[in-house]
This record gives sequence, structure tokens and C-alpha cells, in this order.
Amino acid sequence: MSIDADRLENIRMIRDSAQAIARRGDVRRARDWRDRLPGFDRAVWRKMGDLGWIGLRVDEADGGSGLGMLEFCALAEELGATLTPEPLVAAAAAVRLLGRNAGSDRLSGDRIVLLAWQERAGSLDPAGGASFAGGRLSGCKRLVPAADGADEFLVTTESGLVLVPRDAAGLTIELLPAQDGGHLATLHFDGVQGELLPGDAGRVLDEAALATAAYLLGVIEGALALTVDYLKTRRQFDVPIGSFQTLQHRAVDLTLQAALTRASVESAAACLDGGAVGAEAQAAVSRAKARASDAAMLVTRQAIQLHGGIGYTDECDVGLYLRKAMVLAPAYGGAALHRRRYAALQSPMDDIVDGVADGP
Amino acid sequence: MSIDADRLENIRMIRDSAQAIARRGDVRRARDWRDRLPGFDRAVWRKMGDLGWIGLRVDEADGGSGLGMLEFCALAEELGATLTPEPLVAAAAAVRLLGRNAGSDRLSGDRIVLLAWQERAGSLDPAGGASFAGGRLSGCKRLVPAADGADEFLVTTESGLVLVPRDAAGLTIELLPAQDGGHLATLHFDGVQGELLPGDAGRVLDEAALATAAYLLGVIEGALALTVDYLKTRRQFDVPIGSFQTLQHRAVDLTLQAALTRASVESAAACLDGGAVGAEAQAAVSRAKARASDAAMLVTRQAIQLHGGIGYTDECDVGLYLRKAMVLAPAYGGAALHRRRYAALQSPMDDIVDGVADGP
Amino acid sequence: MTTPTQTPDFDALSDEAFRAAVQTFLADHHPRHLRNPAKRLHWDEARDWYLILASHGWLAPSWPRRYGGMGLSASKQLIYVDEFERFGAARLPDHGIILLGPLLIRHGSEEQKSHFLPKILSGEHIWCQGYSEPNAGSDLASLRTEAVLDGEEWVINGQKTWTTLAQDANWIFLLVRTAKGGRKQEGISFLLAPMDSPGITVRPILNIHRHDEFCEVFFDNVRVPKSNLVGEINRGWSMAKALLGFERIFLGSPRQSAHALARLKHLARHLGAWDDPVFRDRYTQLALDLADHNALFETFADRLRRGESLGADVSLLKIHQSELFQRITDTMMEIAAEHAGLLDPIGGDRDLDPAGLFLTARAATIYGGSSEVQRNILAKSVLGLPS
Amino acid sequence: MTTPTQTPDFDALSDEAFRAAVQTFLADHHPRHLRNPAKRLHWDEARDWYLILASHGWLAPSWPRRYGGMGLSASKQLIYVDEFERFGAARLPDHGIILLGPLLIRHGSEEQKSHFLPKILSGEHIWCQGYSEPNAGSDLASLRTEAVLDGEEWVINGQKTWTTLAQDANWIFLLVRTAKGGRKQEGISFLLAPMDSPGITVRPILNIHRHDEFCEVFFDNVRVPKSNLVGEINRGWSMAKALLGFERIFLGSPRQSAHALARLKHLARHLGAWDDPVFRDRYTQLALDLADHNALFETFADRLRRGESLGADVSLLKIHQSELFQRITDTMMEIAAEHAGLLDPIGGDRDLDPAGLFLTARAATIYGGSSEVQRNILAKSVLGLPS
Repeated sequence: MSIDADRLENIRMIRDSAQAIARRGDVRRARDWRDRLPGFDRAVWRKMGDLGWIGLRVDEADGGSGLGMLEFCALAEELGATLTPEPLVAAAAAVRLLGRNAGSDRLSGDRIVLLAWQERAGSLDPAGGASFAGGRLSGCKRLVPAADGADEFLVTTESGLVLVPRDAAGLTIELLPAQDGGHLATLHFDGVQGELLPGDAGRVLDEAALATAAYLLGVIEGALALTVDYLKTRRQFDVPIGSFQTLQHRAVDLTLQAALTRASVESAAACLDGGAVGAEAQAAVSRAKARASDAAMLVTRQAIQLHGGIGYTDECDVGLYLRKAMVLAPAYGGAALHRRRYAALQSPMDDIVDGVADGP
Repeated sequence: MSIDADRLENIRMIRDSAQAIARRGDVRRARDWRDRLPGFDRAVWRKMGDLGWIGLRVDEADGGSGLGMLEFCALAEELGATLTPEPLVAAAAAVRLLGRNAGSDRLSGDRIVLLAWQERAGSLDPAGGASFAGGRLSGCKRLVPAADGADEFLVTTESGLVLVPRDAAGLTIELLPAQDGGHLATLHFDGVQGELLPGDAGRVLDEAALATAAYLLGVIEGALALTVDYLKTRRQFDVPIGSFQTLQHRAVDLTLQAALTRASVESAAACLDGGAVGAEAQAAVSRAKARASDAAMLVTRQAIQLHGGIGYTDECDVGLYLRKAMVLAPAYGGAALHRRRYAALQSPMDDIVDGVADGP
Repeated sequence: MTTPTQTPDFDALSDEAFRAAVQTFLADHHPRHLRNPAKRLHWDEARDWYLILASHGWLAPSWPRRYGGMGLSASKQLIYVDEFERFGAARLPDHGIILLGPLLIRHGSEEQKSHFLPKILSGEHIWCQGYSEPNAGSDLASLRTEAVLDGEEWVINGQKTWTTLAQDANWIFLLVRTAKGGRKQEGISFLLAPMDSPGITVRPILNIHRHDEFCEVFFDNVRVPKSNLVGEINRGWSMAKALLGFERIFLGSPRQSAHALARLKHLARHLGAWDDPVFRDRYTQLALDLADHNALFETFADRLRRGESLGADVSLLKIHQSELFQRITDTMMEIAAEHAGLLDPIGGDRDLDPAGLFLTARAATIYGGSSEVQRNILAKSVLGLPS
Repeated sequence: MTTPTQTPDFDALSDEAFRAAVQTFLADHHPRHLRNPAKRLHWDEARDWYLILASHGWLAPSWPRRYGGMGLSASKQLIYVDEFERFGAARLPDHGIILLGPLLIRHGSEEQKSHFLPKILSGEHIWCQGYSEPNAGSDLASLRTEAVLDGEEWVINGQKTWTTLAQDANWIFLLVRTAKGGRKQEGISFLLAPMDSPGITVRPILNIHRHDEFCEVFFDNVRVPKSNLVGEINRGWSMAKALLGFERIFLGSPRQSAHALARLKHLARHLGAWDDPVFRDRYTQLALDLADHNALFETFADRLRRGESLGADVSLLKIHQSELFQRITDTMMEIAAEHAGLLDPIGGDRDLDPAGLFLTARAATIYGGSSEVQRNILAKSVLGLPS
């Protein structure tokens, strides 16, 4: 999956531009927006539109940036490293599904559309929960992030996608507070008028799962950087605690998990960018999301432990990383779910494994 | 499970008497008998008879010592700590099943009878593999330890127990070399004349499983003592390697596993001695054997690692502990099998767990 | 303020009868809404329960009867704590009862005993503990808060942290440095101070639940009478350390993990994971770990029942229980799917709160001596490994 | 002795064409009975294969063509090793090819190069490596075998250990102490010695498989010419360390674990565990770990392909691969039931040998730098944590 130099340079530029919103490790915005509706900053959202991030995966012909998953993942990783609260993954999924209907106001950030696809926790099926008949949408979609800040929702149904304004009659939004200080909403549709659009969310959900894995990679790296820094500066028993071998080895193990997550996410992105579809693409995504979810929980848990007492306080930033991991590790499928899906698919490693088995 | 002082004193005496055969940690006899038939010392066997060990679980009325599982486990643990090669568990199971037919020559060690109960690897069912009809035994029993040194076998069948002399016509013994330098035999019966005796091996197999767990506890403690001693004496980078915090913490974790194994084995023994039968007894045995098997593999593996290069050589005793664990961790059911059995039984902890669930 | 009644002679009861008496007492008297609280109770919430225990003479199980305690044997103390934990009884602001009381009884002057002990039992004095400092977490002995004798008064300057519920307390007992040089464990003394002393400032710290369970306590020229010194000057360290003998077993009690495992089972049934063989295998391993932990706990309890004292190896219990508790809540999080990221329990059912219990469990391996420090101690004092 | 033919210009081939060429070469020439050997081959077993490779000019992939090597780019060396491992090609007594050759090419005199390199390629000289010592395992730099210059000869005294296949070698290259005082990494020199020198004694060590793969080598007043010094005196340490740049990636190759995972799958099918959901979940986790390891390996390989050199972080690969290999064989043992305790493969099928592979895997975290030492290095040099 060697990447050519021009593309690497582009990816570097996207990463740099992300620093314009917050520098790596600076989680003050994330802290400020906790428990405040809508949970994110609309001005920052418009800036994201200006930078071409919302439509990053939308074709250039449709007004988007037309970039690949490697670019999207690099961006999501940077956002994760600052715990950026804006709902980029859910919005990017929506405009990508809208495609030529995405429209300049949505891509610019003036209008916020979020994908509402999930019937229930622990499922990856976008078809259930809501039905569309006679021009009316009924049912329920759950676990929509940042819904209070949305202007519209793009709702998946068995009949196709349905675009619904946030203030449509018959739509009730119930906000469930989340561990990261944001909310996950349940949308109740009671005969809501909406616009039916063609489209299949399957592939886009995989892209969103992978982007979430990349965001978690950023969370991992942010938590790890904070922790390694703490190990270097905090002193106990007259020495920096980072000189204790047990803590050193644990930091190395967490670094290994970060490295595996990066390799997993980037190889999955390259796989998708390389044109993989169907089982091959799904297996790559499941692998990356399973790794990222498990690693994010492990690293942030251990980050608390390595901080000791201070790590258990609300004022220490390390808890913000843990709470974000608690929300995103299960989003778009947690580790157990993706492990099951991976096992059910023809694993790409099976060839390698079976190939070796042909012994003499 | 408080034990009264007299009994504790008895158990201490049994432990002391075990030192007469080999002192804790002295594994020279185990090394000497590797790959030499019959794999153990018949003179030592007679001494074990003299000490009342072979019939330790046989009623006093039948010529045995009439002691409980706590005593048997204490003895087995001591034997494990010296990797004693004599097949006490398989012989004690046979004479316990023989009961009033055990006979003084078997209890004294003059005549060696071993239980042959297993049809195939990974099973706890004593009924399969061999059948008895018209006074003739046919079929196959596997994985019998130290069979080359036996004078007779007590064979489990659906019809009952069948006692067969080792030199009976139609009995073929195939020896499979084992990792500990002994052998596990397959006994092929082709219309062998034998004596049918009443008895059900079920309970005795549970006792043998528990005694094997106790033997493994001794293996764990032997390997751990050797390793802690090595950590104190071996120097690298100008200090004893036992001063490295990572190795210290690992040694503590292994010590914790040893402590859990002891608690598990001794509480199971007390449970059986207290009259538990059926599911309660089986659950206690499964718990102890699952713990002992897993802990023995963990501790002996880590003992190799903590010894470094020298641990990977044949001349280092630590490998003998590992290889004994490889043989006995799966014997009478390995960890996975006993975990499954435990789950299938009404777990004694369920009461505790369910009791707590009655919240307000 | 109620005054405690004279306590009955519990030692006359058999262990079984005493266990039944505790169960009956809890069933009859414990306020229903305080069972299994999600967080540590503040004084205004716990007060009624405190006074109920006080009025029946059930507040101080370990104190001798002549000081108003229950005078329980080790065996009965184990039963008392076990039943309280099994019932899910609310934990009190109990530093006066568990820590200060026994220390005063052992090291305090007659005046200190007769003045302070009754006020603990009556609820008039609620104590907090000032041991930890910001730069001396696990390395407690390097504490720097100092007290200087000025005439008939100690003048205290410095800062304590992790002081549980200091905002509710009206008295604090604290370790202070009264001499410098030499081993850092030397030169530490044990002082008592009213929380309303001029110069004391309390700043609550929000924990990861955003609950104000801990505080920082600042001392700025706080003056207390010379007589507020407990025991000998510069001997506070060993006094405070020795205190934590018997109680250390309770840090390894199986009840917290048993409680969590019950919640895991309940959650798995609610979410439909109970019949998944992969889940069940993990659950079974956790159940086995709990059962073996219980067996190990009992071997230490047996030692206490036989009148033996516990060695450093009792820390094995704390390490295993705290890590088991965490593994149980980790498993909850894995099966909870998106519920793991929500702030409130599933459907408002407090028994279905994976995220809350998971966060609570984070503290178990940190407080009461971190797992790392416990392992250091075990390696040296039990295994004899070199420094 | 055959002399190597002039090697073709492999750089003219595309990576794909080269990969195909390696596959064809192996299929055509590798002795069938030597595939996936259960143990390290002795010279008498490996000799034919060594000479086949030599006669085709395929013996030394990393050496420049002018010295008789294949002159492969980093990219093609990765392919070469990958295909050899995938095929299960037998490992040669290759210390002369992999370690000494590149060191001589970089630091040797013209005489040394022209004398020794052809004899490596012809199989006339089989080399072993004398680095480790009994009291200097992980702490290699504390080695004590010393060489003293006596006129025109070095006189060597001391002992080496873990010398792989020393009993088969006719030459040894070794690190010796030639100066004392100062940092222990200084004062170490690199010498060459014939194994038939008077005073050299070889004692094979049985490993845990009871295979004589290693030896102790004793030096008792062994005399070699002054000209057997390679490079500058007292500079041997940095020379030997620098050598292990490129090759370190192969310690983290995914092939060993891929091979083991294939065996695990085969074993599970044979034993009927394949359809057990609990097993399958564990297998899937291992397969995911392998796939991610493969991805991580490729990121390091990409760096080499771009002409970058690898930093200390390449050790992450070795740590993960060796521990994954062990977890795979641990899983084999868990499903193997009583077969785990037998000495021979199940039914004599070499692909069903859980115990054998489990024992082999024990070495992975010890040799080539133990996992503990690798973590020490990573903590300091990659994370910058303090000593």
C-alpha cells in the first residue's frame, strides 16, 4: 500500500489545516462544550465547510473535494486528537449519500444535515426502525449524535433515504446525555413529510465506521501523548515516575497498540481507496474498527491508571479522552460486533493462512 | 472451611513424610527417570505403600488409611513440588474403586494396579471405549500413565469395572512418549478375560481430577520457588535481575495465581470432605482443576521467560516443570473442559451473585 | 444529639446467631432509598442512617464496649462487614469510626479519649483524614505540610488532597512534618484540628463522575492547641501505618466484585447476550475468578479468626479484587454496545448502569494503595526480591 | 567445491517478476524433504541446499554483485525473504552470509574481503557467531572474553555461549575485550578464528527440545594472527551493532505467526473445535492480530522501500510477532487436550504438533533481544522516558 509522494504531501496539508481549529492535544473546546447545547460550535462548523471537510468525500462534480478515505481518515484522526465535538462523520456520511443533491449550503456548513440510520444499539442494519409510505415517515431512529444542532436529518428506510427538516411536524427529538458531554438522540417520526431520495447507506456506513476508527486513533494518540508527558514530569519517590520499569513497559504496550491501530486504519483506507468492494472492503473496515475500539478503551483506561489519583478527577483532561472512547468505541459497531462480522466474511488473511498450510 | 488443629497437624505430618522421598524442589529423580521404562522407581513405590499413601483414600476397614481429600491433596501437592514420577493418582483411584477388594498387596505397593478409564482425549466419560460381554473385554482405553510399570489395570466399562492382569492374553500395550519423559499408553483389548467388579468411577474421577490439581499446585510452587531464587541470584547490568520492577511484578502475579490455586484446591477438598455430592462437588472440582491447569501453564511458561536463555535449555530444571504441566494440565480434563462443566452445573456462586441482584 | 445506648454483649451470640441479628437489624433499620448508592453519600444524606446506628450502639463494631463500641471479635467483625456489604448498606462518613477511634483508643491520652470518642458516636464530630498531599501520592511519607510549635500552639501550613468529604467534616486528623532531616518516615506527627479553624480552606475536587467526593484542604497558619497532638511527637507515621492492620482485608472483600458480577448477569440477560456462548465463556471465567477469590479471602479471614495477624501478603486480595472488579465492568462495556456511551442507566434502571460502574471501577486500582505500589511491596516484603 | 556463477541483474526485473522468479526457483530447486523443518538443520543436512543456492548465485541476497551477492534492493530483499519464509525454506547455517559478509564488506580490509567472502559463498567456510557470554546475556556489552596482543598474535581466553551450531562451523567471528576501564561498550574488538585452533573446545547445549542447536565455546590461550582483527581495535561494539539495521525487520516478519495460525486452524479442524463459537472468537482475534501485524510490518517495509533507515521503533514488530506467535501456540495447547502432553505429533502428522510448536515459541520472546529488553529500549529511545 505504498502511497505516492504527492498524495502524502496532500495528506500532510490536511493534517496541518486541522491544527487551525485546535492544536493536537488541546481539548479546551471539547471541555467548554460539555453539557451545553448544541454541543458544538456552529462557527467552527462553517470553517470546516470552508476547508472543504464536510464534502471531503463528495465528488468534485457534485461540489465536494473528491478526496479518498486516506485523506478522510487523516482528518478524522486529527479531529480525534483534539476531541473535536463537531459531528463531522455523521454529516459527511449524509452529504456523501446525497451526492449531487448535497447542495452548496450543506457543503459550506450553512445547513447541517446528519445521517440517522440506526434502529437500535448493537446493530449495523440501516434498514430498520423507520418506514416511508405515502410520502410519510414513521418510526424511530436512535443514537444520532449532536442532533440538537442539526437542521435536517437524512433517514435510512427500506424504501430509500428520506430527507426531513428538523422542524418538520411529527418529528420529536429526545436527547440522551452522553459520557462525552454531548447527546445521542432518539428521533421519533410520526407521519412526518419527507423527500424520498435514492441511495444505499451500506458502503457509506462502512466509511463512517472507518472514519470513526481514525477518530479513535486520534483519541488514542492524544491520550498517550498526555500520559507519556505526565510520566516524564510527575515525580514520586524522588524520581520521575516514567523511570519505573513497569510504567515504561506499559507505555510501550500502549504505543504498540497505537501503531497497530494506525497500520490497521491506514491499510483499510488504502484498501477502500484501491477500489475494494463487498466482503473485502467490509473485512478491512471491521478489522480497523475492532482494533481501534479495543485499543481506544485499553489506552484510555490505562491512561487513567498511569495518571493515578489525578486521572480520576474531572479536571484532568485524560478523563475526557476516556469518555470520548466510551461513546465512539461502540459507534458504528463495537469490537465484538466487528469481530463477528469479520469472522463471517471471507477473511483476506485466510489466503495467507491457508497458503502456508500447504506443507510438504 | 476452618479446619481443626488436630487435622492441620496430621496434614503437616503427611507433608513432612513426603520430604522423605524427595525434598521440595529436588527434581533429580524426575530427571533420572525420563525416557527410562517404566518411568518410575518400584522401590519408591513400595515405600509409598509403607507410608499408607496408595490406600490413603481407602477405608480403614478395607485396609486403607481412611483419610480425606484435604490429606490427599496435601500429599499430591508435595509430590508435585518434586515432580515425583510414580503414578500415585491413577493407582489410588483404582484401589479406592476396588475398596474391600483392594487387597494388601496392592495397598502395600507389591502389586501395581492402575485405573484405565479414558476412551479419548478431551473427554471425562468413563463409560466408553471398552465393553465387557461373556467374560471378555474388548476395545481400547487411552492415555494411561506409567502403564509399562503396572501389574494390572482396572478398566471402566458400561457393565462395571473389569480387573485385567497386565500379561493377559489379548492385551496389547502401546506406549506413546510424553513430554515429561514418561509415557501415556493405549491399551488394546481383544477379548481379554477379566474379572467384573461393581463400582462407578464418576466420583473417583473427580477425586483424581482434584488430586491432579493439587499435584499441579506443587508444580506451580516448585517452578515459582526456582524462579524467585533465580531472580535473586542472577545478575545482569550489574544488579540482580530480581531488582527489575517488571520482573518483580510478574513474580507477584504468579504468586497470586499460586495463592488462588491453593485456595481453590483446598476449598474444593474441604467441600468434598464436608460431604458434598453431585453438582456441588463437581462444581468445586471443576473450579479447582480449571484454575490449577491454567495457572500451571501460566506459571511454568513465565518461569521459562524469567529464566531467559538458560530456561530454554534442557539442563535447566525449569523446563521439567513446564513439561509436567503440559502433561497434567489436560489430564482428567483441562481448563476449557472444566470451565464448560462448571457453567453447565448450578454454580455455587450463583446464589451469591443472584442474592446481590436483589437490589432496592 | 442522641446518646448511644449501652451495647449488648454480642460475644455471647454464636456466629450464626450474630449473622442473623445483623441481617435482621439491616432489614429493620436501613433506609430503603440508601441501598447500593451510586456514589458516596454526603453527611446530609447519610445522617439519618448514622444516627440510627448510633442510637442502637451499632456504629463502631471494632471499638471495645467500654468506649461505646460493639466489642466484636475478628470473626464477628468479618460477619458484620460481610452482611453490610451483601445488603448494599450505604457507607457512612466513617473516618472517625474506622480510623481515628481505634488510633485514639490505642495512642490517645485519657482526656482525648473521653473528649473525642463520645462525640464520634453521637455524630457531633464528623472527621476527615488529612494524609495525602499533591506531591506525595503513593509516596505518602514525603509529605511536606508542616506544624511548628509556637508557645502552646501548633501552627500548621501546607496542603492536603484526596481528603474524602472534607466539606462535610467539622474535624480533621492529619499527618504533619514536625522535624526535618533523617529518614522521611521520621519527623511526622499526628494532629487534630477543627475544620472551622481560621486559615483552613476547603476546595472540593470533582471526580470522574463529577461528584465532589474529594477535597483539597489548605492550611494557612492554622493554630491548634498543643494538646491536639496524639501520641508522641515525630512518631505519627508508625502509629498511622499500624492502624491499617485488620482493615486491610476489607479492601479485598469479594462483595464488590460479586455485586458487579450480578449486575453483569442482569445486563447480559437484558441485552440478550446471556445465551451467547462467547459471552458465557467469559462470564464463567469471571465467576470462577470470583469463587476462587472468595476462597482466598476466606483463608485470610481464617487467619484472623484464629487470632493471627495478617502480613503484607493480604495485599494479594486487594490487587485481585480490584482488577477482577475492573474486568467485570470491562465486560459490561463490551456487551453494552452504544449504551456504554450514555450518561444515564439503561431505561433509568440503576441496576443497568454499565458506564457508571465502569467509571467507579477505575478508582479501585488507584486508591487504597495503587496496584503498582502494592506489587512493589509484595515483591520486596513477601518474595524478598532485592531493591 | 562449486564456484558461484556470475549473478544475473535482478534489479532489471520488476518486483512482481522477481517475486515470480523466486517462487519458481524455490519450486524447482528446494529439496522437498527440507521444507518447514521441525528444528534448525545441521550442516550435513543443509549442505546440499546451501550448495544449490551457491551454484545459482542465490546465496547472498544483500551482498553487492561484485562480491558475488545478488545485489538486491531493499524492496527485493523483502520479497526474497518473504517468499523463502512463505515457502517454508530451510534455514541455512547463515551467519557468514547474513552477519559476517556485510560486516567484512563494510569494515574489512581488501585482503580479508578477497580471502573470506568467496569461501563463504563456496561453502568452504561455515561461520558461527561468538557474541554472548554466560554472565552477559541481555547485557552483551559486559562481555569478558579477552584478547591480548602477544607479538604478531592475539591470545584469546574466555567463554562464549548460545553459539548457534558451533559444532558445525569451521570459523568463528567473535567480540572480545581488548581494553578495560571506561564505558563497557568501549574496548571491544572483532576477531576471526578458525574453529580448529588449539585451545578451542565446543560443548553442545541441549535446548528444551533436546536438540543441540546451541553450544558453549571455550577459549584457552587460543592464538590467531594479528591480521584476524576486523576494523579498528576497540571499535568492535559499534560495528557489530550497526550491522543489525536492515535485518531487524525480519525478526518481526508475520510469516512465523501466519504459519502457526494455519497450523492452529488445521488442528482445530482435526479436533472438531473449529465450529465451537468460543474457539472461533479467539481464532478470529488472533487472525485480526495477524492481519494488523501484517499491516504494521508493511509500514516498516515501506520505509525501507523508500530508502529510509529504520529506527529503534522497529522493535515493536519483534515484540508483537513473538508474543502473537506464543498466543497462537498457547491456544493450540488449550484445544489439544491430552495431545498437548505427548512428545510426538498427533498421528505422526507434522502439521499437528501443538506441543512442539508451543515449545519452539518459548524462544521467540527470549532470543534476538528479550521482550523485556526490547521494551526497555523502546521506552527510552522512542518514548524518551527517563532512566
